[in-house]
Amino acid sequence: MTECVECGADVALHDDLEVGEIVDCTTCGAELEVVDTAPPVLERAPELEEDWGE
Amino acid sequence: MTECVECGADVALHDDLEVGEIVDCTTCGAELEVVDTAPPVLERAPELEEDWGE
Amino acid sequence: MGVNSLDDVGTDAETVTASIIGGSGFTGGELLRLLASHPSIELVEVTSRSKAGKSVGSVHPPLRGTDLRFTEPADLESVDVLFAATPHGVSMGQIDEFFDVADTVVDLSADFRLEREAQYDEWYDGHDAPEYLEKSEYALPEINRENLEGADLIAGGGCNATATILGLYPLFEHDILDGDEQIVVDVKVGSSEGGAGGGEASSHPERSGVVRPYAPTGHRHEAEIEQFLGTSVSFTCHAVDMIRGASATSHVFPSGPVSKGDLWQAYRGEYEDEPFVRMAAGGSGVYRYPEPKAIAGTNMAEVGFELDPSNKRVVVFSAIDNMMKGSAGQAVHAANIALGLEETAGLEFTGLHPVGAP
Amino acid sequence: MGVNSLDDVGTDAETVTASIIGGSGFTGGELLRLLASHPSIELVEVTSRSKAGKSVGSVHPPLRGTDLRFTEPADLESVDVLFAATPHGVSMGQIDEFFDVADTVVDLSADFRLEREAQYDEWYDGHDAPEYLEKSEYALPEINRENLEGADLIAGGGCNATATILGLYPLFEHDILDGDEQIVVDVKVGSSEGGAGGGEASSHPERSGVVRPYAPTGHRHEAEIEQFLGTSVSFTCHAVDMIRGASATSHVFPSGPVSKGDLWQAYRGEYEDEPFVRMAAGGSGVYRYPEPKAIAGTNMAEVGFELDPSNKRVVVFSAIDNMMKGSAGQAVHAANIALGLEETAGLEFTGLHPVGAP
Amino acid sequence: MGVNSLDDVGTDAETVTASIIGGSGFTGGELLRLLASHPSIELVEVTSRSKAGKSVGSVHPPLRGTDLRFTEPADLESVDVLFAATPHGVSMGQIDEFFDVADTVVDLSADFRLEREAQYDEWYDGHDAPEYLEKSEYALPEINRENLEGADLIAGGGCNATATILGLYPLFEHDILDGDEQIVVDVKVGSSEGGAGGGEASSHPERSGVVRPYAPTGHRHEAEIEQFLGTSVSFTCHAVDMIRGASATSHVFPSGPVSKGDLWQAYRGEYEDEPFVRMAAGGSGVYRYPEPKAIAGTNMAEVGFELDPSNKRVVVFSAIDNMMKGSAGQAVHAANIALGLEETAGLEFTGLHPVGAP
Amino acid sequence: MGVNSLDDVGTDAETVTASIIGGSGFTGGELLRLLASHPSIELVEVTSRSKAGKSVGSVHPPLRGTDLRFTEPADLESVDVLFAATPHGVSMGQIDEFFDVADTVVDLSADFRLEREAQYDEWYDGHDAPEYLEKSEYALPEINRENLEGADLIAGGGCNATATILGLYPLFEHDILDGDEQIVVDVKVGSSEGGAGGGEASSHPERSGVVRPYAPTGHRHEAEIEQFLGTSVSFTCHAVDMIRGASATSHVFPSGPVSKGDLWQAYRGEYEDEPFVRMAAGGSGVYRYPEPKAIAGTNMAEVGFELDPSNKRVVVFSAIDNMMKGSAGQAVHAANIALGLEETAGLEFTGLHPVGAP
Ligand SMILES: NC(=O)c1ccc[n+]([C@@H]2O[C@H](COP(=O)([O-])OP(=O)(O)OC[C@H]3O[C@@H](n4cnc5c(N)ncnc54)[C@H](OP(=O)(O)O)[C@@H]3O)[C@@H](O)[C@H]2O)c1
Ligand SMILES: NC(=O)c1ccc[n+]([C@@H]2O[C@H](COP(=O)([O-])OP(=O)(O)OC[C@H]3O[C@@H](n4cnc5c(N)ncnc54)[C@H](OP(=O)(O)O)[C@@H]3O)[C@@H](O)[C@H]2O)c1
Ligand SMILES: NC(=O)c1ccc[n+]([C@@H]2O[C@H](COP(=O)([O-])OP(=O)(O)OC[C@H]3O[C@@H](n4cnc5c(N)ncnc54)[C@H](OP(=O)(O)O)[C@@H]3O)[C@@H](O)[C@H]2O)c1
Ligand SMILES: NC(=O)c1ccc[n+]([C@@H]2O[C@H](COP(=O)([O-])OP(=O)(O)OC[C@H]3O[C@@H](n4cnc5c(N)ncnc54)[C@H](OP(=O)(O)O)[C@@H]3O)[C@@H](O)[C@H]2O)c1
Ligand SMILES: [Zn+2]
Ligand SMILES: [Zn+2]
Repeated sequence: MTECVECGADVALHDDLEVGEIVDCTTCGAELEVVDTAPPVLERAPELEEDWGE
Repeated sequence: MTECVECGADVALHDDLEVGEIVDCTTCGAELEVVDTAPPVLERAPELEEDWGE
Repeated sequence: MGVNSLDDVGTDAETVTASIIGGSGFTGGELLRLLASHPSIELVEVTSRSKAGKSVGSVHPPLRGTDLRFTEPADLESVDVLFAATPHGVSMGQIDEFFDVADTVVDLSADFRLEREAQYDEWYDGHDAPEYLEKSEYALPEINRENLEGADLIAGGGCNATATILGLYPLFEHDILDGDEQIVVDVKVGSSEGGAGGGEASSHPERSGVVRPYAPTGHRHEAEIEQFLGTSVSFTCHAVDMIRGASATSHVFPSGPVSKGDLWQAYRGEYEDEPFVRMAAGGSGVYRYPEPKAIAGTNMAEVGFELDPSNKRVVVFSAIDNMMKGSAGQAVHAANIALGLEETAGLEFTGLHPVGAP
Repeated sequence: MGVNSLDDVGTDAETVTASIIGGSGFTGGELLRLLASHPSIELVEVTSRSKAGKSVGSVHPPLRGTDLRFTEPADLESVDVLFAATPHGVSMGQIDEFFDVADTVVDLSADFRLEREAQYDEWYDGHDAPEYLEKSEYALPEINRENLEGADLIAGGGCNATATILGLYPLFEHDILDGDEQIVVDVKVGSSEGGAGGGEASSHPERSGVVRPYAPTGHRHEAEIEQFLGTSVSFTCHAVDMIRGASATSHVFPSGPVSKGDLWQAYRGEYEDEPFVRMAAGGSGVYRYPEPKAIAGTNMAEVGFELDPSNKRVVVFSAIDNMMKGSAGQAVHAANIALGLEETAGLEFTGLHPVGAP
Repeated sequence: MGVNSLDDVGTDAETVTASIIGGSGFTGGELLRLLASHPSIELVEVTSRSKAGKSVGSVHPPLRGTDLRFTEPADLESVDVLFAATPHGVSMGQIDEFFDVADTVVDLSADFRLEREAQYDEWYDGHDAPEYLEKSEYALPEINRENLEGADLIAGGGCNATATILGLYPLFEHDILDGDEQIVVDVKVGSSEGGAGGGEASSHPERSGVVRPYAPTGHRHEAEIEQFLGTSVSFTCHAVDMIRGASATSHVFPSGPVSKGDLWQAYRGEYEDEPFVRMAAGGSGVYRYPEPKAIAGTNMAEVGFELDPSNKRVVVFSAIDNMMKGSAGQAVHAANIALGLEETAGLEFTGLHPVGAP
Repeated sequence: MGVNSLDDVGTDAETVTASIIGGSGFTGGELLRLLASHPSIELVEVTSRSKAGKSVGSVHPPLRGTDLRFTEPADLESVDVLFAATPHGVSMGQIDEFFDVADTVVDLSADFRLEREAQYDEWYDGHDAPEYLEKSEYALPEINRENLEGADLIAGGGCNATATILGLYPLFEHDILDGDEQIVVDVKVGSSEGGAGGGEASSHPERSGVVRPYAPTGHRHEAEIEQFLGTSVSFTCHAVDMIRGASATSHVFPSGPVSKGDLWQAYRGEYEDEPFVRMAAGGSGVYRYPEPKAIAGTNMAEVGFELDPSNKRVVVFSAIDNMMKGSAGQAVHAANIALGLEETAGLEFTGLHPVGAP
């Protein structure tokens, strides 16, 4: 279990995690990038600037 | 004015027509391919088989 | 404040005067909108018993800001043409009073659509003024234009009947059908067909998102359709989630072979010169066949078809706005013809894209 | 935080394990929802190539908070039963790999619905694995229950075909129709039938409020219907403004006289003991005939009829939720039977009232 | 024919018996649905004066096929718990009779939500049975769980109040707000909030597609909100085009600096262990913040927020299904607690995707 | 066949010629509709790169039957006025070419709305042609009429900004607000705001029935609002289930006492003589406050308010059709003024009742 950098909730991760993989936090939905695997370290993934169709 | 091969209505065409151009008939909507320009000859354009999302 | 088009209408010598009975209802509201901006008609009075004294904008919000107010039917002054948008049964009981008010009466109800009293006995609850039946003219110009000129009593067609007749008429005129064939007409309609009344079945929570069979058999519009096509049809109506619109899908089985060319000839032959009928039968893009969204708010009918060779079937699609081509627009169109005005006057709005459940 | 039903599923000895291919799509999402709370099935993996690594709740919001994540199809472990909810053509190309993963395969696409390769040549673009066609069983228990027990390859029915077959089947079984009659099937469907893909025609501004003929003739589901009813039908589909739901109105013309009693006998005879078919044919209140709102979100089919004596016609209405009885629910129902589980397990949700465009 | 879940409910020793007053209405129908499949509650009677004698399925179509019929309120037998889903004013006048029928009463109306008679004088038209006010417990477990255990009289919260309170409560509990700040609550609600009655404003043609201010100021739910948050709020409601759902957007301006981390701590602190509250505050995909579609048909509330540093504002979003978390579901949840049953019993449905105007 | 209004447009001496860039999009389609029936403007060309050669009716079905076809932007001939309805960023890169084609350019994008390059650095991604910023005039006549006369470069306002500014402007002009107050603007918008593009979030199944926070904070239209009102606003947008319409609810807290009389004076003072602003603030009936349905398809804005004395709050409602007053209609209105034409020319359509999700 690793903590989400956005909301602090535990993020369940699978075993064969790879660096660079993107997972989302199931609590807050934030997209997190795996920057290390042993132990797992997560960073906020770069956000796609969304066009809200303005 | 040229006749639509689908519905028989007159199709208004612009002057600088080119062979291979696709125009649609404003009466029936059929897509027509310009196969000759002097005088203009129109043929039914090959239809894209539509996936109706079945 | 506001584009008070109603107040701007001129009153020059050539103007025809008109009043509306039942202007607080849905089709009466459409008549109001159309006549208020009609170039040759001056709208004089609009009645509502329940809203008498209130401004028309309090009921029909797009007309907010105009000074016109509903009056009582009893207070109607003389005008050139009187439009009645009242429930079935009202006009037949008051037709003499209507003619006291105006020389030309256009009635949107079913009261004068059928030719014979016996039809009213069969399909409705009889008739109070059968002597008017043979004098009245069906309002649909595409099938009755010549008789509308100078007509005194005009009977607006039923909305579902209008959609159906416009779809099938060319097949009969061009001998693709002769009346002995099986004809299935499957209609989908919006909620404004029910009028402004309300009621549990038409409440928003119950009526939203439906595909609800209503009038699965025995719909009264069958009588009109039979009268004009000369054959009975197997007719079923479904309520769907839109406000305006009647869409008829007619499945027919011609006895002889039919090509697309034959069909185009029949439909173009009938409708090419019609200002308010448009074809849509295939083509490309999102909108390929007739559909209510494409004509919402307008007096246009869309008609189209597809051939099903493996079943020897022709499927005919026709779509109208029940509030326009299906009632108020058709009535104004017919009145224009009857009164010798420009046929398309007041009916030029071309419609919106995109538009939602119209 | 949240009722994490997915995490709560037990793993006792009797549990069957299952995985889903295509879990980011619409029918795959329904399978996910159903299997996650199925009392006897343990959901192991759910694939999506485009969303691999993401939590299932990021795509299907009601599942937010559950820890399950999409995996790649290539990483599938062995399970007891594999559900495929992929577009037409995928399963036929990978069926051997599917059987490497599981002994029982339930495919929701059209790939194994038809019996003969020739049908795929006629209606689709041929078949990659015709040797499986005779081994597969059509998933609709109401017409194929006995063959589903112990089946290895199950082909989920088409949604429009399911609605149509359920409506017409009793008329054939009880000799009210014999296959020589004209049959018109007029279908109205919701936007989830198109899958999660999107595209201009299914964008909200263009798709809202429509009554849009699509597949006016030549719809591929005709092949399935013909296969099971033994006769061709004149079939036309319309898109209407709802998300879930397929509603078929079948207009049939029996050659002999038919009474309401005959019809009730036929329908009650077929469906009285069926857990997922319900009759609605008249009655009172707002909901009198089958309609999608009444069964939205459930695995129930509603079937009903009306008699049109003047046209010697029977109108049959049938309504299903295309995502449930029309695909994922039917698949789970069939899997329950094939695997010897309780037939209705995981399918008990009774639906909501009121509910909007479901 | 049909999954008659109502008839299958067991009657073992541990079962609690329950009846419903007002079962033909919208929230009463939801109670009916929930209790009929509740594992530990046996539904005994459901009243409707206007539909007495009719089967419950004639009003609530998903229940078609069940044998239960509406009875008269006067005929209620003794049960363990009585649910009242009647309009405001009914329960306060009959509360003694209700307690004759059952030891535990759960009332969904506003009649017992406020603590003091003076509040009813200010916000409603006074109170008939003020002596019960201090005995009643507000049904929302997230803010009142401890007091619900063993409660005799439970007052279901208002739907808009529930959405608002759930959104703002953590900010007060975690001292991000202290009650002196400006709070704007802008609510969007579906048409089922108005109940089954109907009426012109809620007719389908008039109510479809609206963004209609109703109760622009002075909404009665302000009283409840103020009672539980200890501060008044600037509250405005809009009707929008959905059937189920209440969505509150609360705009607040904390006096001190606030980080996203602070907010997550506050919200996770309050709701992490709550079975029926789920967070949604950003993330990716189509559904990023709370919205009614994501929880339609379920007892789940979604709560989330966004920070607006340039305006020193926190925007809080909260979404519930007014028929569930906003009324019937909340009532069952509270009853489960009061009666010592499993807290989530009968409330496990996780919702649908995709789903339309729910 | 068809009322080919486009073909009928006269070409007398007084006519102004116009072309449209981006005519296959939503606002470009509206421009097309408006200009095609504009009494003093002759539409010459309409561009679309993706649909060049196709008839305009193949994209915009109400225009079916007209002979006009899309052309390539590169082929534009000289005209008097050029309308650009292209995505943000296109016009700023091609503005010199635009002025080669026409002396007057009306741009509907955000490219020339703001006054200073720094604003584009802050809110957008900078600007390619900052030298034009001080020459351009904001198209909203209610706040900028005098500067529009003879203007060469006109920048159409943002739809949400237009709704907000129209609602709040009178409060600033009449010193009810001075810019130091908290202002919360809660906006609800239809799906046509997103343009014709499509995409998963705007697919019908995902977009129907939503109340979906989008742009919860930091919406780019804040820049325009701040520029014209001289104060920042707390702005949040929600997608709701309609196609056309932007409805802004502004919650403001004047520092001094305000009466309804003061408010009426402020609003009537500003808007009494405006042809395209209408007040709605209370009254009776179904439609009491501004709402999009009341003005759908028209260039009218509705503005109204309610007083909340207990919270010292004024709630302001404003509603426009984003495709008309919020873009194409506003652009034509401004062009009419700039070119010295009748101000309301081409914009007289009064709207429909009833109408669905417009
Ligand atoms: N809705 C459609 O799509 C459609 C299409 C084709 C034809 N029609 C026909 O058009 C007619 C009107 O339909 P609608 O949908 O507009 O109905 P509606 O909305 O119910 O309106 C009926 C109008 O008639 C008035 N009215 C009722 N009884 C009256 C009486 N005894 N004397 C005078 N006025 C009376 C009502 O106002 P007060 O009660 O306030 O006086 C109201 O203004 C019907 O005959 C209908 O069959 C309707
Ligand atoms: N929608 C209905 O109402 C309905 C009813 C009856 C039957 N069906 C049938 O059910 C099937 C699924 O329909 P749907 O509506 O759920 O479609 P959908 O929403 O488009 O979903 C398709 C799913 O398949 C996956 N997928 C696509 N190509 C794949 C491949 N080559 N290998 C592995 N996975 C692949 C997609 O995910 P990734 O691309 O991320 O892997 C996605 O999860 C279709 O065959 C359809 O005809 C649908
Ligand atoms: N709708 C919501 O979203 C919502 C949310 C929270 C709270 N509530 C509250 O829940 C209550 C019910 O709301 P609703 O929307 O379900 O209303 P509804 O649909 O109008 O139903 C009211 C029910 O009460 C019955 N009833 C009315 N007067 C009665 C009386 N004097 N004695 C006995 N039964 C009577 C009615 O049936 P008969 O007339 O046939 O007996 C009907 O079954 C209201 O107090 C409402 O404020 C509603
Ligand atoms: N939708 C609204 O409610 C609204 C309101 C106010 C302002 N606006 C603004 O109005 C503008 C248009 O919006 P919309 O909603 O109409 O967008 P849209 O539906 O996406 O249409 C964009 C149009 O521009 C054309 N186009 C795109 N890139 C182009 C390029 N590089 N050169 C020439 N033509 C190009 C497209 O056609 P081809 O790609 O085929 O050439 C299409 O016709 C935007 O700037 C938007 O912000 C929109
Ligand atoms: Zn997180
Ligand atoms: Zn043609």
